[in-house]
Amino acid sequence: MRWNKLVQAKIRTLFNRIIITLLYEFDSLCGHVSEYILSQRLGGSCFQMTKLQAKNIVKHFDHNGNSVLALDGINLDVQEGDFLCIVGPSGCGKSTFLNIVAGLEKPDSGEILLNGKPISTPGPDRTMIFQEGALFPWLKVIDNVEFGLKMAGIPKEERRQISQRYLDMMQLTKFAESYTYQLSTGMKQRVAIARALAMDPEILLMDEPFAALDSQTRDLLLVELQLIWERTKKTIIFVTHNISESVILGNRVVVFKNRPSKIKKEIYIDYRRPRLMEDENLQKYYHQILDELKNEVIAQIKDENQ
Amino acid sequence: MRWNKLVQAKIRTLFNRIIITLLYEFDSLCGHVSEYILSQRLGGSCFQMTKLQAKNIVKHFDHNGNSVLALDGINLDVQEGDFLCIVGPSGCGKSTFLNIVAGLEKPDSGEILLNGKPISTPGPDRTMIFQEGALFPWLKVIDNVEFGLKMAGIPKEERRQISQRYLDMMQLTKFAESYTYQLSTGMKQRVAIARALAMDPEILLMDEPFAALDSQTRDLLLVELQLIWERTKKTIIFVTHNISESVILGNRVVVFKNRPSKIKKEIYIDYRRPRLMEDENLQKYYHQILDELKNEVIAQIKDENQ
Amino acid sequence: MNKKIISEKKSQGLHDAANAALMLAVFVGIWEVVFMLGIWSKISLPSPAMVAESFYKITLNLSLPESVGITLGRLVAAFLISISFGTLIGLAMIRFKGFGKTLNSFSAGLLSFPSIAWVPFSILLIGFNEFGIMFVVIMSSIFSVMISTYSSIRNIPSIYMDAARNMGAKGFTLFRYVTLPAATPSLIIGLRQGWSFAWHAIIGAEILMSIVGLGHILSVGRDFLDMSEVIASMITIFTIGLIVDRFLLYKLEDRIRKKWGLDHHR
Amino acid sequence: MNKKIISEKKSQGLHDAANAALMLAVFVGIWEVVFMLGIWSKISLPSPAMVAESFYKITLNLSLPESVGITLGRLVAAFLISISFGTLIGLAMIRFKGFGKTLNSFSAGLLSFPSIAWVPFSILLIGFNEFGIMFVVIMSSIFSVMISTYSSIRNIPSIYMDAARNMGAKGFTLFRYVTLPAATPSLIIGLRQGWSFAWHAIIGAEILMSIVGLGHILSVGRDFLDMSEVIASMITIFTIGLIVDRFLLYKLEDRIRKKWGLDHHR
Amino acid sequence: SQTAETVHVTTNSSADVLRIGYSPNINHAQAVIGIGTGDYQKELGGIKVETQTFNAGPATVEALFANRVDVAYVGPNPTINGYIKSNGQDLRVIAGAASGGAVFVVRNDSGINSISDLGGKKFASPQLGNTQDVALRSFLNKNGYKTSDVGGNIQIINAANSDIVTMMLKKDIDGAWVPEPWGTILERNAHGKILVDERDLWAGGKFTTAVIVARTDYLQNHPDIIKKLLEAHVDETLWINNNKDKAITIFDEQLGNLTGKTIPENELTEAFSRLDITYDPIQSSLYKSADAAYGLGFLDDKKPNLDGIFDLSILNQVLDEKNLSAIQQVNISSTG
Ligand SMILES: Nc1ncnc2c1ncn2[C@@H]1O[C@H](COP(=O)(O)OP(=O)(O)OP(=O)(O)O)[C@@H](O)[C@H]1O
Ligand SMILES: Nc1ncnc2c1ncn2[C@@H]1O[C@H](COP(=O)(O)OP(=O)(O)OP(=O)(O)O)[C@@H](O)[C@H]1O
Ligand SMILES: [Mg+2]
Ligand SMILES: [Mg+2]
Repeated sequence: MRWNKLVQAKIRTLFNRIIITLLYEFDSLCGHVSEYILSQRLGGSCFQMTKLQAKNIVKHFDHNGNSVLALDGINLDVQEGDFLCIVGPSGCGKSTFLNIVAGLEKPDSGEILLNGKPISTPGPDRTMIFQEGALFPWLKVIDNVEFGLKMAGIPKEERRQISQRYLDMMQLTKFAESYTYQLSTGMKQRVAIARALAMDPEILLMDEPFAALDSQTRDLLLVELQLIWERTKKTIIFVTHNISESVILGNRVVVFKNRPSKIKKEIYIDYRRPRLMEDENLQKYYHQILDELKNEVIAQIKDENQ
Repeated sequence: MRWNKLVQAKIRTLFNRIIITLLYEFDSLCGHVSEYILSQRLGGSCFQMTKLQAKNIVKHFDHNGNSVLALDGINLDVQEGDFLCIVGPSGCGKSTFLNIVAGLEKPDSGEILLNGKPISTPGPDRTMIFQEGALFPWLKVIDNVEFGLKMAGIPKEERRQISQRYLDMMQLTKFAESYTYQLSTGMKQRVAIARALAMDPEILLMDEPFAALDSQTRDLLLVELQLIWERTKKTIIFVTHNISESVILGNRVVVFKNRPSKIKKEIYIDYRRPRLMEDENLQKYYHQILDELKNEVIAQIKDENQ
Repeated sequence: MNKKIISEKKSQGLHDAANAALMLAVFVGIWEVVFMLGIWSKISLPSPAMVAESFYKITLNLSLPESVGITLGRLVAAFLISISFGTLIGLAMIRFKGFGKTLNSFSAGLLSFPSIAWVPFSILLIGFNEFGIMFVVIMSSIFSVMISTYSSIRNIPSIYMDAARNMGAKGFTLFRYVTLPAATPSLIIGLRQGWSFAWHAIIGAEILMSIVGLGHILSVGRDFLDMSEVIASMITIFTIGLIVDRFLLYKLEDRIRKKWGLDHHR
Repeated sequence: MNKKIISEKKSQGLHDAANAALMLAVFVGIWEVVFMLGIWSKISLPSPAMVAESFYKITLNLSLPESVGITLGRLVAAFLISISFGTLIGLAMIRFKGFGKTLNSFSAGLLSFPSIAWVPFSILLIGFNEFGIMFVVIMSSIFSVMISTYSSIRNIPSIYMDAARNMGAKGFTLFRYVTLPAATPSLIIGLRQGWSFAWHAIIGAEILMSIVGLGHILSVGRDFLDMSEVIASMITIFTIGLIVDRFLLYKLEDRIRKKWGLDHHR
Repeated sequence: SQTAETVHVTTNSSADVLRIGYSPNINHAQAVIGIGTGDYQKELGGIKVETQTFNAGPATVEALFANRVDVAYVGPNPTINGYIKSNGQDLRVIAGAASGGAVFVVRNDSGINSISDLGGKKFASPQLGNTQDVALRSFLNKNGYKTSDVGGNIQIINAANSDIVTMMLKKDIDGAWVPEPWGTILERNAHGKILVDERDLWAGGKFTTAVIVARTDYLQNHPDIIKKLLEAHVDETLWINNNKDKAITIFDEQLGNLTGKTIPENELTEAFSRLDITYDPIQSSLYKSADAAYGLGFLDDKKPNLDGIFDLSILNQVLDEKNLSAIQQVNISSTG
C-alpha cells in the first residue's frame, strides 16, 4: 500500500516535471499544448462557501511614541477553495494582516471568523510560510519538514514518506540531513515551503514564499502550487510583491493601499489553469494591477516629500 | 556649502523621481522619451582596467561527513567600473562567492586580487549587501545607515546629511528613529541598501538586494542604481535570481552552473542606459540567459533523480 | 494614544507593586502563624515583630546603615574591578583561541572554588584588611564575568560581525560598536550572575574575616545567638540584592530587550 | 577528506592538552620558585612536593576518595532536584506573567543570599544530615536555575514560537520540541553557573555543618593548620569543577553550538 | 570506634536516644575520648547515643535550641548568650568540663616584653565576644589600655585560629589571645612567646572554659538519662586525670578518627599542661565572665541575670554516689 503511494507520488512528480520541461523546451508550443493538456487533467472548482472572514481589522504599532497605523479597517471574505493573492507596496501591512489571520497577532479591533467562528489563537488548520526564515536551527532539514506532522501525531514512517515527497519536490533530497545554517537562502525558503505543504492544512498562508528563489525554480513551483491547489481544493492566501506571480496564481487579487492600509481594489481572474508566465492573455490583468499600484507608489512619494 | 549639497541632492532625487513617474504615467512614450533624456544626461564609460580578479576559486563545505563542493574553480576578471551580474540556480554558490570576494570566507584554494594585490580580510572598500538581513538590532534605522560612515570617522553632521539623503531615496525618512524589528521585510532590505550606498565604496557587492521589494519600489531602485553607477563609476557585483534585473543592470552577466559551480557563460550587454523593464530590445538578452539557465534546471532535476 | 500607554504603564507598575506586596504579606503571615504554633523555640525562629524590633535597634544605633554603606562601597569597588578585568580577559580569550579554550576550562575550575577557600590566600597575599576582602570578592566573581563574556561573544551570530567588518569596523571600534552591543542581552544575564557571586563572596568574606560590614552583623548576630538580628541582616541582604537587581540589572535587561524587540512574545 | 578532518581533530585535542599542561607546569614552577624564595613561611605556603605528599596520604587512607564520593553523590542529587524544580518554576514564571515578574525579582534577592545564610534554616527545618546539606545546596542553586530558565526562554526569538504554534505545537509539546531546544544554548550557560553555585554551596555547607565530605577535609585541614591538606583539597575541588565543566557542560555547549552553526565565526 | 554498632536494645524510658553535641577540642576531652572509645554508650546502655560535632560554640547552642541535640559541651560565653536569649528558659548548665587552657601569646620580635609594652599594638582573638576575646579586652582595660573601637590605640581583630598563625608569621599582628592548643602552636611554629597564662589571672588558677549544657525540657523529662551521662562524664574525668599520658594518646587517636588529623604528641602534652579537666563548672568564673562581657557591651543593655543557669542537682547526686565531694550551687546574688 504505502509503497504504492510512494510510487504514485514519484510518478506524478516526474510527470509534472516532464510536462514543465517540455513547456520550456518548446517555447512556441507552450501557450497552446500545455494549456490543453493541463486543463484536461484538472477541472475548475464548483461549489463555494465562506471559509474565512476578516471584519474591519484595525492594527496600529507604536514607534517610539509615534503611532503607525498599519491596517485601517480591512474587510475581506475568503471562500472555501479560494486562491487569494495580496499585493501592495512594501510596508503596507501585508505580513501584519497574515499574522492576524494566523492568530499570531491581535488586531486592535475587528475580528477574524473561520467557518463563522471567531478565532484568536494559532492552529495547524492555518499554516503559515513566514517571510523571514522561521526554520528551527536545532533541527535537520528533514526534521524541520516533519515538525508539523510530528505535532499532529503522525507516525514516524508516514512522516518520513511525506517529507521525502516534498523534499523531492523542492529538490532538497540530498540535503535532508543538513542543518539549516548549511543551506543557501533559497534552499532555506524551499525547506519552509516543504514544511508548510507537508502539513496539508485547510488554509495555507504564504508570505512571499518565492522571493528568494531563482526564476526557474520559481516557475516550477508556480505550476506545482497550482496543481496542488487544484487537487486538494485548499484555501490559499498568498502575499507577493511580484505582480506576475499574483496573476498566475490567484483567482482573486487584492491590492492593498499604502499605509494606513485599506483594500483598494479586488480583481477577479477567471482564467483556465495552470497558467504560465509566458501566457500573453494574462497581460491585461497584469496591467490592471500595475495601474493600481503605480498610484500607490506615487502616493507614497508624495507622502514622503510633503 | 553643506546646505548647498543637501539642496542639490534633494533636487536630483526629485528630478529622477519625476522622470520615473513620467515614465510610468506615459507608458507608450517611455521607450523613446526616457531613453533620450537619460542617455543625454549620462555618458558611457570609457577607459577600463582590471579592478578585481578571482583566480581559480575552489570552496567546499562539510555536511555531516559529506563534502559539498560549492565552487569548483571560478575564474573571473572584473574591470574598473564594471557592472557585473551573477545569476544561477539556487544553492549554486553565488553567496559563497560574494563572501569570498568580501574576504569573509576563505577559499580552499585560489585567490582574489584587488588592484593586483591578493586580499584575505574584509574591508570598507568592498561593501556588501547581505542576502539575509544583517542590520544591527541594537541600532535605530538611521544609526544603522550611518554605521559604516561612523567607522570611517566621518563627523556627525556630515553623516546625518548623507544618511538623510539615502533614507530619503529609500522612502524611509519617517522610520529613521525606528528599530529594525519594527520594520517590514522590504523596509529592512531598503535600510540595508541605504547603508551600503551611504558608504560609497569603490566596490559594491550586492546579494539579491531587491528580492523582498515590491515591484514598484524595485523599478524605482533599478533606475536609481543605474544612475548612481553611471555617476560614480563604481564597480558593482550584483547577484540576483531575477533575469530581467540582471539584464537591466549588468553590462556583463555571468551564469553560474549548478553545483559544483563553474562559470557557464558570460553575456555582454552593450546597450544604452538607463534601461527599463519595459524595453523590448532587452528581450533577446533575457532569452539568451534563460536558455542557459533552463539547461541548469534540467541538469539539477536529473541530478536529483538519478 | 500616548497618554493611554503611559497610564497603562503606571497601572502596570502599581499592579506589580501590589503583587509583590501581596506575596510579602502572605509570607509574613505564614511566618507569624508558624511562630504562634510554637513548633520551634522563639530563639531559633523569632516572630516578625521581634525581627522588626531588632531592625529598629540596629538602625537606630547606626550599625546597620554604616555596615551597609561599607559593604556596598567595598562591593562596588571590587565588582567594578571584576567587570573590567574579567571583560578584558574574556576578550583576550576570544582573541587568542588556544589561550581562551584552556582558560575557559581553568576558569570553570576556579569558578567552583567557594569564596571561603580564597580567604586563607587573601590573608597570606594581602592581609587582613579592606583589600583582603576585596581580593576574595574579586576572585569569586571575576571568573564568572570572564566565562560569561567569553560565551556571550562566542554566541553572537556571525552575520553581525561579518557585516561590521565588511563596513570597515575593526579592533577596538569593532568591539565597542558591534561586539559589545550584540553580546549585551546575554552579557546582562552573566552580569546578574556575577553580581550574585560577588554578593555571596562579600558576605562570606565579611563573616570569615569579621571586618565591619553587613556580613559581620550577621556573623555577630549568630555568634551571640541573636536570631532576630541574623534575620534582620538577612532581610537587608535580600532587600539590597533585590533592589540592585530590580532597579539596575533587571531594568537594564528589560530596556535592552525592549529595544531589541525581544519582548514581542505574543 | 574525512580522515584529514578526524586527524585534525585529534591533533587539536592533543594541542589543547599540551596547552593545558604547559599552563599547569608554569603555574607549579612559579609556585616552587616562590616557595624557595621563602617569602612566606612554609606553614602558610607549603611546597608543591609537600602538597603532593599530603595528596598521597589522604588518598592512601581513603579519606579523600570517600569524601569525594560522598560530596559528589550529595551534590548530584541536590543539583538534579534544583534543575528539575528550578526549571519547572521558571516555566511557571513564563506561563503566569505577573507571578513571573514578581518571582524574578524575589529570586534575585534570594540568589544574593550567601549559602552560609541558609545553614541556620537548614538546621532548624531539617537537621544535621544529608538532607540538611542538600537543602543548602538546593536553595543556593535553584534560584540561579530559575532565573536563567526564565531569561533564556524570554530571549527566544518570537518567530520560532510563532512558527511552532502555527504548526499546531502547544502545551507540553511546544515546550519539549521548541521552547527547550531554542533556549538550550543560553540555558547551558545558566546551567554552568548554577553548577558553580551548587559547588560553592556544598563546600560551604560541609565546612559549616562539619559533615563528612570534601569541604570537611578542607575545613579540618584549616583547623589543624595543615595548609598542604587545604591546598590538596582545593586542587581536588578545582579538578572536579574543571572535569565536570570540561567533559560535561562545556562539551554539551560546544556540541550545541556546532549543531546550530554558531561556531561559524570566520 | 564502636558507637554505631553497640546500640539497639530495649527502652524503659520514654526517650531511647541521647543526642550529644561537642567539638573536637582539647577542652572537650571527656566527650572526645568517652564517645570515641564507647565508654559513654556502655554507661548509657539501652539509650542510643547519637553525636554531632561542631566547629564552634554558637553553632552548638543554635543546634540545641533547634532541638537537634539534647546536651552539649560548649564554652561559657555561648552558654551565657543562650541563657540570656531564652530568658533563662531553655538551657541549664549541668556540669563543668574544663578549666584554663587559654594564653596570651606575643610575637618574639614584637618588642613586647612586659605588660607595659602593649600600647599601639595589634592583637587577635578568635571571635568577637567569645571567651578569649572578652578575656583579652578586659585584660587590656584592666591594665589601662583602650582598644581602637573606643578611641584607643590598640587594634583588635577577630580571625580563625589558623589565620591568626598566618598573620603572626607575616607579622601582621603582634600577638593573640587564643585557646589551647593554638597557644602552643603559636609558640612553637610562629615565633611566639607566652606573655600571660590566663590561669594566672584567676583566683586559684581556675576558670571554666567548657561546660555541659542540657535543654531544659530534656533535663526535666529524662533526668535518668542525664544522670547516666553525668556518671560517664565524671568517670571519664577521673580516668583522664589519673592517666594523663595514656589519655593524651587516646585523645589524639580519637581526634584522628573524627577529623583525620592528629596533633604532635609533645604539642598536645604542653597544651594539656595548661588545662584542667574537671567536672566542676567553677560557677563564680562564669558569673565573672558574664560581668566582663556585659562591661564590654557584649550582652544586652540590662545587666544579665544568670540566676538559675546552673542545675547541679543531678551532678551532685552522681558525685554523692561516687563518694566525691559535692559542688555547692552558688547564685549570682552571692557573688555580687
Ligand atoms: N513589531 C512591529 N513593531 C512596530 N511596527 C511594526 C511591527 N511590525 C510591523 N510594523 C509596521 O507595520 C507596517 C506594516 O508592516 P508589514 O510587515 O505588515 O508590511 P508588509 O506589507 O509585509 O511589507 P513587506 O512587503 O515589506 O514585507 C510597517 O510600517 C511596519 O513598520
Ligand atoms: N556555512 C555553510 N555550511 C555548509 N554548507 C554551506 C554553508 N554555506 C553554504 N553552504 C552550501 O554551499 C552551497 C552554496 O550556497 P550559497 O549560499 O553560496 O548559494 P547561493 O548561490 O547563494 O544560493 P541562493 O540563491 O539560494 O542564495 C549550498 O549547497 C549550501 O548548502
Ligand atoms: Mg511582509
Ligand atoms: Mg545566496
